[in-house]
Amino acid sequence: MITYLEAIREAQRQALENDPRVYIYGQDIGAFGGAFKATKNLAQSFPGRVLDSPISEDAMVGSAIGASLQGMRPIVEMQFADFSTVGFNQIVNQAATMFWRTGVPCPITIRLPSGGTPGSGPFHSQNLEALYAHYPGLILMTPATVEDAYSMLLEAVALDDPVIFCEHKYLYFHLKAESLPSEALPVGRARIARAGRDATVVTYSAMVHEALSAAEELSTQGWEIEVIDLRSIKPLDTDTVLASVARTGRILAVGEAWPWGGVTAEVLARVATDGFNLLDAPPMRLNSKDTPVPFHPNLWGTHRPTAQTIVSALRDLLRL
Amino acid sequence: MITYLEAIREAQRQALENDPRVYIYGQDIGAFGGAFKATKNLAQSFPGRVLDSPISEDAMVGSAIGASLQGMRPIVEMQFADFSTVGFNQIVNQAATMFWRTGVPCPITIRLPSGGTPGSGPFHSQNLEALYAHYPGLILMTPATVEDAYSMLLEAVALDDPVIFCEHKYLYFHLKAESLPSEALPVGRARIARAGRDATVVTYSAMVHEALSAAEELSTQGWEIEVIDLRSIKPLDTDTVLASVARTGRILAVGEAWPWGGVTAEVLARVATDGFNLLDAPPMRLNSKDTPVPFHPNLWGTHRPTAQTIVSALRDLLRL
Amino acid sequence: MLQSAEMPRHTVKASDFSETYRRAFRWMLLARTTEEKIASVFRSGGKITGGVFLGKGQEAISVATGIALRNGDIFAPLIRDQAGRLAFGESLLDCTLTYLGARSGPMRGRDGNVHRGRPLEGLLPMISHLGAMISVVNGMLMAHRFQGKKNTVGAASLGDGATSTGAFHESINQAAVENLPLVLVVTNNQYAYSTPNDRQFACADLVDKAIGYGIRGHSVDGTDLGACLRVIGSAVELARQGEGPQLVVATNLRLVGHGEHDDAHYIAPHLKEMPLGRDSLAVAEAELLQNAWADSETIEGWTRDSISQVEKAIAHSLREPSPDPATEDWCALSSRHLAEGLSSNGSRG
Amino acid sequence: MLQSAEMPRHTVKASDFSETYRRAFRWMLLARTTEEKIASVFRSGGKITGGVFLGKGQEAISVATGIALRNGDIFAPLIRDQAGRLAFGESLLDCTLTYLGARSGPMRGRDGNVHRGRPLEGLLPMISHLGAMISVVNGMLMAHRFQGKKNTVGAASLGDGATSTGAFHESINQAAVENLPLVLVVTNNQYAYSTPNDRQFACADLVDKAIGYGIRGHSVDGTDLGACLRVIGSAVELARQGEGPQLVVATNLRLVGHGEHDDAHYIAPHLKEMPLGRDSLAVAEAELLQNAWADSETIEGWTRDSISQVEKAIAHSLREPSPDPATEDWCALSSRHLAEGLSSNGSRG
Ligand SMILES: Cc1ncc(C[n+]2csc(CCOP(=O)(O)OP(=O)(O)O)c2C)c(N)n1
Ligand SMILES: Cc1ncc(C[n+]2csc(CCOP(=O)(O)OP(=O)(O)O)c2C)c(N)n1
Ligand SMILES: [Mg+2]
Ligand SMILES: [Mg+2]
Repeated sequence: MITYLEAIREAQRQALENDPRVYIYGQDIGAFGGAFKATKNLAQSFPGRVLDSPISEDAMVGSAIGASLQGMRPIVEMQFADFSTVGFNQIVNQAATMFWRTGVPCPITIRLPSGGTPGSGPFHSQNLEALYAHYPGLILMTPATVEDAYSMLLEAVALDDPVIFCEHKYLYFHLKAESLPSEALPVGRARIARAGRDATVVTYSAMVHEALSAAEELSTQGWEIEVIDLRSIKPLDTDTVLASVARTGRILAVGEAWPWGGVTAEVLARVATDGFNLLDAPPMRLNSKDTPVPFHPNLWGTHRPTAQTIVSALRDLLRL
Repeated sequence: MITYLEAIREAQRQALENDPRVYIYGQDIGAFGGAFKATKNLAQSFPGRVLDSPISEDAMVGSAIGASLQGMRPIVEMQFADFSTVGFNQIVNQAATMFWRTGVPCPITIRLPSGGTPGSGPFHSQNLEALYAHYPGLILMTPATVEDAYSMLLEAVALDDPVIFCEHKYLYFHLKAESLPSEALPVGRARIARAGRDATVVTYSAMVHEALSAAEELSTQGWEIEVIDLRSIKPLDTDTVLASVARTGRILAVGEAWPWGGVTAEVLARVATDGFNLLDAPPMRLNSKDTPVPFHPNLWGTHRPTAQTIVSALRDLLRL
Repeated sequence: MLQSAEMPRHTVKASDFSETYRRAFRWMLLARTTEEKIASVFRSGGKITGGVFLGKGQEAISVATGIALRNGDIFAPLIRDQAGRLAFGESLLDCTLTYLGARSGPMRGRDGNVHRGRPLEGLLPMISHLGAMISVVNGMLMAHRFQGKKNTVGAASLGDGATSTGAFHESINQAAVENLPLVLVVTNNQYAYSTPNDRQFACADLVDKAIGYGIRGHSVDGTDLGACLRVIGSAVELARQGEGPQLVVATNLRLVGHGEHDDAHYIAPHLKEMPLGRDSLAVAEAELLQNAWADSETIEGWTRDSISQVEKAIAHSLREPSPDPATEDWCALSSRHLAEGLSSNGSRG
Repeated sequence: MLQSAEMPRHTVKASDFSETYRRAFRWMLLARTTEEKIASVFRSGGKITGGVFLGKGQEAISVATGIALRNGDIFAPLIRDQAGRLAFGESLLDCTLTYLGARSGPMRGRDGNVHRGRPLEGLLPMISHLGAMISVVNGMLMAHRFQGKKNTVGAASLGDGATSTGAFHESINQAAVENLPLVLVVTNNQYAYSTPNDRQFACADLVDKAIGYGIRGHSVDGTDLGACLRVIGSAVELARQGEGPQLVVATNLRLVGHGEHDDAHYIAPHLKEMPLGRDSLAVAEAELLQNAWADSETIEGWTRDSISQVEKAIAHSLREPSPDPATEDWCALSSRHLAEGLSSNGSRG
């Protein structure tokens, strides 16, 4: 069995092994192996290619951009996604605009340990995919499975564009697979995580598993819910979403991020504009509450969507 | 006649005059009066209360937060909205979370000279309202008129919460009014900028004027387009939007920002979820292109929506 | 409790150094006792979620900061400042209620552990982003200046690692330009999480940074309480007298893991043998005895007293109710009428 | 053109100082002539949109940076580096095509004026956010190290104002920790836009910052070409030999507005009378004559040559087509198949 976190480590090991242009840069990722151990033993196996950085997110990203212009393939680990706000400018203004301005690609991968876990609080739980997706020039990967964590990270490194890789901390240890895949869907293609008939849930990252539990529960009552795992939220696979809605006529978009804007708004806007006539009922969305992510597990459990709130939203949707 | 820019200056003068807690902080805003002259003569009239800052956006915002906790009402001027990315962390993680964490309000106003003008290029043209609106704890004002620039800025300073005030540079000198208002709609209420019958355009800031021109043109052909100026995009006045859609049955959301996410996605998602049955046709949206904002006027004019592209989108919408 | 009874908050500086030393020592003792208890509750499982970050070894520099401040001053502690918090006037209950996630704590379960604070009482609740609190202190001091409040001081704590942040630089420069009474206390405990100094900075001594900002720098042995009291005391005094920002760099060693999840195996053994590797609490106790400022019986009494205070605070806190999501106010704005989606239970913006 | 013919790019350092001085002077002259022409085209209206930011007075320090670099080195110029760009090897046409918004320029109308560059040739296209280019240079130097490329140097320009940015701090510290061959040339021209030094920093001299990073600092009179050539030359040499980052601080005065829209009325008159207020081009010309390194006839010839080059470049650029939105590729990704909305003409994401 291999965990989501181990898959990320394994992808990095592969990348280092197969491509001499790859190096990893981040706080405490060298001998220590990273705050979550995503780079455990990699510094030892690849001397000089897994480098501890100072606590300087802006310079971390800036230097990765420079190295990429000179032909390297840096992976930057943010200790937590939340700290990328201090490296924000380099990501959105330097990396994201480089190819368009100069014609020279900027192949960097920025790993963001994202999302909430109990007791992590407002500054170690954030889901920032919508921020980065808003900017032109970035690719946003949001793997929900062990297999995708592995294969998408390898693809992120191989791509010529800057990739924001949102890996979910809640899945690090919980989620396990038998083995790592040798094939994968191409980036930009969503996955039907569960086929259904009565309604479509479109989601990504950790919420895929909440949606699957919800679908499981409803199936005991005769409802067949289709669950779509977007895999990457930019590009966002509108075609797969629309094809599903064509089958089910109903859609609920679920995201762990805050309610204003974000993935659920983008999904519903696309479905409403391009798939209006496929809808048998008003589309719905479910996000976290519009407050910072709370520290206390009691509050945290209510702040984000869960299988239960998804079930209840789906009941509403099916009733409409 | 008074311009949009003069209205902003006048509001700041009023705020300084009426409230000893107000001060203004930003680069070159003192004796020099600011890059756009939004604070011209204010340092002279209010000695010691209009302070030049070092080129330190993070510390500018951080210090304003601190001062607000001690009872002041700081206004921070970013020289361009684009540079707020370097003060991003203090805005979204310190200011936006303060009240929720501590119960102590954080009344700061951050002025973002926003939006494109010809020749300003990728780093002096950005519309960042969607970024800030995604975070809980912030109020996002996007005035489209001289009157709103004035009255909403005064309200921003009076409010107990952090306000991101997106003033549009394209309107600074072009837009004029006879006089300043003594009354205004409350914050959070949208305005029907032009009443109509056949379709609703929902927009904000400089795009309101493009939409009005488009409506003007279509009215010569017998179409009556309702134009809604959101005024603030968070809170976003869904009620006014839905009431309009109830009348027209058709909606086009227009924004100058990038296409992934943003105001148009949020507006359409709300209309689709809460106003689905009001719609006679699929909703539509129009944004800028998904690239950085180009420098050359030829490109710039095509990158953002204009009266012409709005007209053509509306023709499509009316045909549906 | 000792805090309110025997040791009034923000006592005016005792003319008698030994008296100050004793007071400081007692806060250190209380801090250590508190943190040991917190750690043991954490290890026993189930009661404390989230990280537990301790200040073991850093009590001397921390308490010296807290004790040098007085009513009306500002303090922005970081993760290793239990001693300084107590000396500044934070109640022990604020600490235990927050760690235990009680609804009645100052953060009401919304944030936890070291993130607590009370801004209206001058105690800032840290956000996690390192370096971000300093400019907030600057702004509070600017407000004091606008308001004609004189002779206040703001102190901010920082680690060696946090000196690499852009926020550190912008805010110390801002304080220098505005000539603010900021005392920035950098504790160089040789590591930032697992990262040693030589991967963090390249100057010979962090205090060398002061000259580049045109401010005064002070060095101090962070394991020596007496030195900390004197150096921080005079830095605070200089700031109070209008001499502008003061940078204090204390040298010591982190005697625990970065957090309680970390066994700190990476700490170079030779550092533990060096003078900087001493435990400031043990050093202070020895000093007390040697100078006959306290005898061992007195110290034992203080220890018993600390334990009893901590036990009481923990017991009280354990009985307090947790936050209840159903009655929680999910509103991030003070202007409630402008908040979105309050009634819709998260189902839209 | 002079650039390719008489002055090969990245000429190996002339052993003869007077020869280097002459070369440098000619680049300065060409830069000044270019900028004067750009300004006049701008003032005549209609041809140049956006800001025009000139380097008048800063040619000496800028050219000294460009000329000290050689093939394989990196240069990150800022807004006042026309002279350094030319000396580094940027063609005059890259400048004029960009200012005139030609489709055939390196930025293809997507960005303008001083934002041009060619990263594959080591010339970085600046983004506006001050301080942001330094760490990019660091990364390019780290790449050289990974790739075993030896003895390359990266230079970045900065103003006094930009030293207040967090990006400056993080990147100079990063270069120090990695011991990178970075030469950071800070031109203290007394103002950042309208903001004088005393509202920007409080240290006696910006070069004092070097010690706080553990790197070498150098001061130079930015109005004296000879001094600039020597000081930058030796800083670059030190970096090349593995001595780590070098901070050079040049002192001068901005002799124009911040941009051509700015009359710079705020510049304190007494500064103009001080030695730092001298025009480095005039000083260099006087020096050439005094040392008999060139006579006035030769200089006149150079001037005529500069004018003719500039006229040609402008004339050529004016004839070049503007970008055409219809044929423009609205795709921000190099991986086209992953771009969204390419066919939908902006009507959705
Ligand atoms: C901007 C930012 N980046 C990364 C982190 C993650 N982080 C938390 S504590 C820490 C180490 C801090 O080291 P130091 O400043 O020396 O303080 P110490 O823990 O030694 O007291 C790191 C990297 C953070 N909190 N903020
Ligand atoms: C982060 C950031 N904030 C603000 C600006 C706006 N701005 C552009 S140039 C400038 C002044 C720069 O002064 P200095 O660094 O001294 O360079 P100089 O113009 O004197 O050469 C300012 C404030 C910017 N470009 N970047
Ligand atoms: Mg440390
Ligand atoms: Mg300057």
